[in-house]
Amino acid sequence: MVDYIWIVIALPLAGAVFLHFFGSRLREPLPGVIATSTIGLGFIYALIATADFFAGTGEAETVHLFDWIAPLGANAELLWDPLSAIMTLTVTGVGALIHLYSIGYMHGDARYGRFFTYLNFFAASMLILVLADNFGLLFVGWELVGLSSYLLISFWFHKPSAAAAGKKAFVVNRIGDVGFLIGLMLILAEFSTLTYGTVLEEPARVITTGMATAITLMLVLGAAGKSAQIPLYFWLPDAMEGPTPVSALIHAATMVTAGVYMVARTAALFELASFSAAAVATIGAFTALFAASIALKQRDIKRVLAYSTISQLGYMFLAVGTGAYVAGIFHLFTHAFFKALLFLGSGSVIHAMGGEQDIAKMGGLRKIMPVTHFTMAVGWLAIIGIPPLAGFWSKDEILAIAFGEGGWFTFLWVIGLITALLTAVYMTRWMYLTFWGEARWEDGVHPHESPAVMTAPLLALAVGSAGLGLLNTPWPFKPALEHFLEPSFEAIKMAHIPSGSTPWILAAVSILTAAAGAWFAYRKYQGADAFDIAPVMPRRTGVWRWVGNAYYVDDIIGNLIVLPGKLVAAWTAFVLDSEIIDGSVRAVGGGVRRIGGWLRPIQTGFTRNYAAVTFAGVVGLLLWFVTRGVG
Amino acid sequence: MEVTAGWYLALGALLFVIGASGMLLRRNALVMFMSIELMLNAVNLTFVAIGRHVGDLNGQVAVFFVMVVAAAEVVVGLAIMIAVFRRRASASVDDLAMLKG
Amino acid sequence: MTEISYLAIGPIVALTLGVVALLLVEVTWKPRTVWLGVIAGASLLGGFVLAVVQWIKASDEPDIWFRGMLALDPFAAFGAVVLTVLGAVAILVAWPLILEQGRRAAEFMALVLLALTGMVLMAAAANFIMLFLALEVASISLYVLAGFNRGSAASNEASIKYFLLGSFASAVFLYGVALSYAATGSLTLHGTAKFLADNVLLDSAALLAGIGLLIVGLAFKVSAAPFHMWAPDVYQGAASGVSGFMTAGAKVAGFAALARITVTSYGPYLSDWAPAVGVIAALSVVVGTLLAIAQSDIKRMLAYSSVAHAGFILTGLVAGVDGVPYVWFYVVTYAFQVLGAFAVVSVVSGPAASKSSLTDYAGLAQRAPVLAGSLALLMFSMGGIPLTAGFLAKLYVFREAVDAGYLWLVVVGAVASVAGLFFYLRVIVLMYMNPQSEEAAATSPDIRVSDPVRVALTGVAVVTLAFGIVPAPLLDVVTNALPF
Amino acid sequence: MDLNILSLLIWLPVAGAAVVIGLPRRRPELVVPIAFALSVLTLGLAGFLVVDFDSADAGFQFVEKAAIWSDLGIDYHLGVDGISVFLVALTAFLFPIGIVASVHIEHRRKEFMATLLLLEGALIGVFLSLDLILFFVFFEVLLVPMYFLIGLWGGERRLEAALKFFLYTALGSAFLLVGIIFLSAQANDQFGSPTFNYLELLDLDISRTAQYWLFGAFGIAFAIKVPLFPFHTWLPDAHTEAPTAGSVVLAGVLLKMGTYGFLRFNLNLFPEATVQLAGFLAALAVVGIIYGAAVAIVQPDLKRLVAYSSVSHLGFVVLGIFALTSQGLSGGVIQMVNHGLTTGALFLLVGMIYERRHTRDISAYGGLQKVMPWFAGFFLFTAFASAGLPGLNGFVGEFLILLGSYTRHPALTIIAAFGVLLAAVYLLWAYERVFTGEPDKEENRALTDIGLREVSILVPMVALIIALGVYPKPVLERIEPAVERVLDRLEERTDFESPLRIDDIADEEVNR
Repeated sequence: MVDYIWIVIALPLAGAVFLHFFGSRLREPLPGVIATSTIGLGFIYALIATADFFAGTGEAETVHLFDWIAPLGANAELLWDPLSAIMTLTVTGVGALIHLYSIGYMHGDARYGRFFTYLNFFAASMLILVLADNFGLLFVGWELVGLSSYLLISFWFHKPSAAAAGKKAFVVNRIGDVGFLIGLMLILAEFSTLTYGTVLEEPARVITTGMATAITLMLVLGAAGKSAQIPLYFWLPDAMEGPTPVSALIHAATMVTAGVYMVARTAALFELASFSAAAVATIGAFTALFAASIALKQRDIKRVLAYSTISQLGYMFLAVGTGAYVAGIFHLFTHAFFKALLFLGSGSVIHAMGGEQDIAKMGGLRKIMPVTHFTMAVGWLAIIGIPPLAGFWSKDEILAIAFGEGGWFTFLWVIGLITALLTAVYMTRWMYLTFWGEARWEDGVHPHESPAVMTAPLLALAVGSAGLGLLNTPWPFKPALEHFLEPSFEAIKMAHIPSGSTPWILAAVSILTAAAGAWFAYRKYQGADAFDIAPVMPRRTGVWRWVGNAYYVDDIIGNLIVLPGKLVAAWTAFVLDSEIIDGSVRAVGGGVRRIGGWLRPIQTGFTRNYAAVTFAGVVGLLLWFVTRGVG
Repeated sequence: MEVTAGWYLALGALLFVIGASGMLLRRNALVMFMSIELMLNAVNLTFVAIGRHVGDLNGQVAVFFVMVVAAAEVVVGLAIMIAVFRRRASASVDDLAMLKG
Repeated sequence: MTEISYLAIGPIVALTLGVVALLLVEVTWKPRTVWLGVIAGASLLGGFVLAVVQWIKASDEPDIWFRGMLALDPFAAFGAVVLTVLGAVAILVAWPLILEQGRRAAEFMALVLLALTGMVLMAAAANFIMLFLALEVASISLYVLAGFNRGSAASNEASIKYFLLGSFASAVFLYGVALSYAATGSLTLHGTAKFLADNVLLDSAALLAGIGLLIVGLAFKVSAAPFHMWAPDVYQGAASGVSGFMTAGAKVAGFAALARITVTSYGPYLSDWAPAVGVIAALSVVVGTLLAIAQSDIKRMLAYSSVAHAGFILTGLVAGVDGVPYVWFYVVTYAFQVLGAFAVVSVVSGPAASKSSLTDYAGLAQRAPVLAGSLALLMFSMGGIPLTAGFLAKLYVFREAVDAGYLWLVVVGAVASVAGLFFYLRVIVLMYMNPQSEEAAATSPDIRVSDPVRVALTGVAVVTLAFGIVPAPLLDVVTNALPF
Repeated sequence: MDLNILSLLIWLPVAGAAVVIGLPRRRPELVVPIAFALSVLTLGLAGFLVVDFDSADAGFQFVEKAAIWSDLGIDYHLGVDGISVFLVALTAFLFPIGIVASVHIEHRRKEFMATLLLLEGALIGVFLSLDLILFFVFFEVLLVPMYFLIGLWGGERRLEAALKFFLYTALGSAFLLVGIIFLSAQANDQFGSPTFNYLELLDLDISRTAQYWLFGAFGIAFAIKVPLFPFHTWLPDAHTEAPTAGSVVLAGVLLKMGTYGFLRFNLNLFPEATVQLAGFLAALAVVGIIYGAAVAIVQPDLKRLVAYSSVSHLGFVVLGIFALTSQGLSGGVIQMVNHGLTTGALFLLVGMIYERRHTRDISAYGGLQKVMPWFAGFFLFTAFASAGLPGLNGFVGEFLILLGSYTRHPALTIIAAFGVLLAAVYLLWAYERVFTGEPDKEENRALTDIGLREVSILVPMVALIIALGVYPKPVLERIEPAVERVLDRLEERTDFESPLRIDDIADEEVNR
């Protein structure tokens, strides 16, 4: 089974290739069906292959496919261990549901087939990423998901904003990739190979703490790019220009978690570099808070979720940075479900509202879209952390471990808790403005419940969001996930939930916090009237103005980095290059001609001048010879 | 004071330089040509002096060849000058500067 | 050893007979011009055959005849071979011009043959006075040829400038002979060499001054800077039909003489004269190139380029006797190229014209593809592009100069040759890439290439390409064509 | 080997040029098929060469040797090793494509095709020559067809561009020639006979000072050809003004003569100077990487943009070469091939759009993806290949180069890594401006998508781009022995020790 694990990648890849050539000729649901079934089959295959791990008898295996860049130790080799297995299951599982959903969502799009080509291609790329057995192949997947992300964000390329958002996503990701690349350079320089087996097995025998810190910080930069963390988070909100299933699959459930996965995968290095680990945790915590605060005042139904995703990814960073790898992966896993659910739900809403995305112009959809509303409510409770839904377990585990670590991490725990409060506020606001209260629709909008092909995945995801938290609870089962993942983190000293009563107290505190936030937001927006959207508008004063405009980060980047960069480039091109460098070249050429021109007047045409020059030559030559002869 | 070969050589050199100076300073083509003749004769003087000094007849014989050549040059030179200055009032070479640059 | 060798003077006699025959036949029978051409051709053929016989018979020993006057060595024989062929090509090239001369055709060809006689003698002379005579025979004939187009003011001006400055240079050369004679007491080349080999001069000032003046005299003939001032004016003023011959012949004969005297007589003083030759070479290359770039008339451009080429050839001479074969290689191939280039000029601008503006060549590739193709090939060769004789020639002289320790000179030469490409390419750009404007195409006359010129051009092109790819035949010959 | 395959590779196209020129004027329809057939035949030979090439042999194979200009020790001496074999293959691959891309040329078609074939022969000759003068001859003589290609069939400012190209590169070659002559003079001193034989010259003992000078003389020629910053300004002009096939060949193969020259001659002949100057060259390369990319970002002209991207990409190649590590060198070699494919394809694409709209101005376009989806797809694909997307060929080279260079030039390589970022910026920004949005200009709305002929020349390139990206092993394993040999030589001749040697790594693995 494991020997042929490449089939999991090959299935969606084959789907992508097939659909690339024939997708446009097939009638409508067919491309979607093909794409969904390739990834669905992949899920089933992965599930079977994981069976040994479930049973606790499996061992990590590597599968050598073929030599790729052998001199770097970067070959087409796959690693099948619990960590990659759970990632594969998440990607294929959630992916399959989102594929299914897209069959309905993309209905009627002119490039229906192409959309599934890209979606399948994304799935294949993401699977390469998670199944890679060396940093080279990891980087391949890393970049290919970036490519798919680019293609899917700017899927509606005729919208300039979509095209620009796609480019922004790719370029910002590339900034992180440069860091990643530098990290890889360091790894190769130290270990002479990129294979996990060599690098991650007791790295301390090869490298110092300093080097480990350098390597990991560079990797963190890459991870921050992909997982939209400070300072490279700002591409993700714009990425919402893509079709909603894309936002759900790539920009919530899977691709953006690649950074978390990478940190977890390289845990051995982070273990050596406590500074980097703390940096990851700190970045995560601050990003969580920062993004949550922005989400408070967003009006776009998907942008709220985008910032929410950034915020939740921050939690995952906090987790892996704290050393709570299982908790991080756990949150990644649950988040994939409830965030995909929320996105797909908002897609359902957008679909219903005829493309409207402004939550200020929604409201009252509860009755019209009961299924959507119900599933959204599940997602809402999951994300704000109400037990026993999934989000509570995973988030709380992270917070509890951070608290337990003490010191600086206690401070991060405080931030995490504040973020939880804000999460409750903005998600409740989101729910309220979308589904509850009075309808504030614009004229001509006739919402309706979405077709079954869309609501079925919603229900499936809702089930997951509600129940999957139990996978890693202390009761009624043993912490199954931790047990499951153990082989992947065998050599790693992991942080654990503090023992005794502390976890219970902490859980109570966070439940109370969430409830308080939800209650506050509910009260605040209860008064929001039909057609009066004033209360839901971001207030244009003081700090809210900053928050409402996402702290003007895009403007700051535009004016402080992009614009000066363009100016420098323009100066280089049109002054330095064409005037100074090429100018010198032309000056040399022109100079030679000019000297020729200057010399011409010497040739006066007067015979006597010619004789004089000749005579001067004679004298010069005589001087040379006579001085040599005498001397 | 005895007139040694050195004096003849010096005189030859002086005459040669005078001829060359004439070439550089005079603008009449005929005079310039006469300057060249002077240079050739300066060389002749040198030849004779050296031939005499080293006791070699060749130096003296050379003079005859040079004189013949000079005569041939005169013939051709005058013909060219006549061709050139036939339609001109002056024989100044400075008027001939059409080709330059 | 007997003093008389008919073989030693064979080519000269053949050429001289041609001169006499031409003049006599012209005044007695007044035949059609083509018969005069046949006579000239026969004379050249005779000279050529005898020169080949000389080559075959010439031994590796010094073989001097007529009481030290003439050498019968491979060097002289090769010079005669090259010059007779060159003369034949020159007459082919000038044939349209000759036809225009009517009654003066015989006179014209006689002057060409006479000039050749002098040139052949220059390569063979073993005595300084003989060399001087040869130089004067060649020069005086060329003075007349330069002014042959009596109706043209430019031709007149060229003639008188050439005459005055040439005579001046001859006088300087002669004074050099006198000084050398003063120092060594010998007027023969071998006598000089023997004296210098047997005696150590306490004060070599007179000798070196003599060498310097000799070099000046010959540098003038080959138009090396700074003794080149006459060349552009003369080559431009003279009819295009003869400019090529003047350039080519003067270069071959001048370098033959220069190589012979420097190597045969003054070989031991290599370290004294070679640096001076190097400076002249560098100056020629630089000045010729820079001024050629600034020209808008192709004849002047070719004249300045010939100054640059004189510099390149001199670059080979700094290596002394080792460089002589490559000086030969360069000068021979260059002579044919420049002859061919002027042939094209004479077709495009008319054989008697003095001016040949570069703009006349715009779109030549369409009007006359053969001419344009030949000229392009010649330009590439002169520019030193590989697979042409010009490249190998440069390679050889550069290599010799580097071996002799003149790296700086080679660097100057290499860079200048790139700058030189600028003006060679400009001709090609005009011919191929600047289509002629409509009205210019309407007004410009059709270009007809007469058969003799076509034959000559083909020959030149073949030589340029053949020796650029397979230089071995020529190299085998020139490596044996050393002066003794 | 009875068949002189290397000679055939050189002379078949040259003979083909003669055949094409000799075709009767009244049968113009024969020109393209015959030229194409000949170039395909050459490609077949090259393919045979690659297959028949023994990847275990680090030395030169298929060697042919005959004295031609024997008086100076100049031989007709050909051979191929793992470094040159793929450059030959690349050359043979690009020419049929260039020919098909040029079928629309009416003006002097015969001459055009003959010029292309001549160029092909000369280019292959450059990569196969084992005699320095022979190398120089091919190196220099191919300026002529290229010059005509630009000057006769180029764009508006073609004359200026052609002249600049010719003179600039000829200036470099002048130094090269002096260097070669000087080298042979040294050989004459040491061996007693003149030689230009590369293999013999390897045994030469050259003083350190002389090595510096020679490195400089060779280096200037190659730096101009590459082109290395700051000698690059001829390139945008030449590329922009050349006809499509010219640009493809220029970018695809001609520039590689520079990098190939560095690798073949500078590294092997002047080891001490190489070790000392590697940092300097690498610095220039890195400046070129960033600089070329920065300038490309703001180019308003699509072809110039691609041209400057070449400056940037070739910087990577040079960086890899002067990393003096096995990975860097392998990456450099494979990146030469990659750049030939991707940039060649980009120039083809720009040519296709230029044929339709007769402008290369980016601002004249917009929204083309809607009217020309196939074209847009090919363009985007190639752009990503050029930007070094993993899975495509460009990545393999860049990855090897960056990772291989770090150990020797850490700071420089880190800076160079930002070139990867900038590549994404200029390519995607250009794509955004040309292809996305609505086609709001009237002229653009009527454009037709690319046809069968155009697709059929792009498909082989795309196939190779993917193949080399996914499975570069056949290439890498042939390059590696040759590259190892270069490093062996460097280590043997100097006290330099290359980090990251494959053998060392293997030993380490065994020891563990």
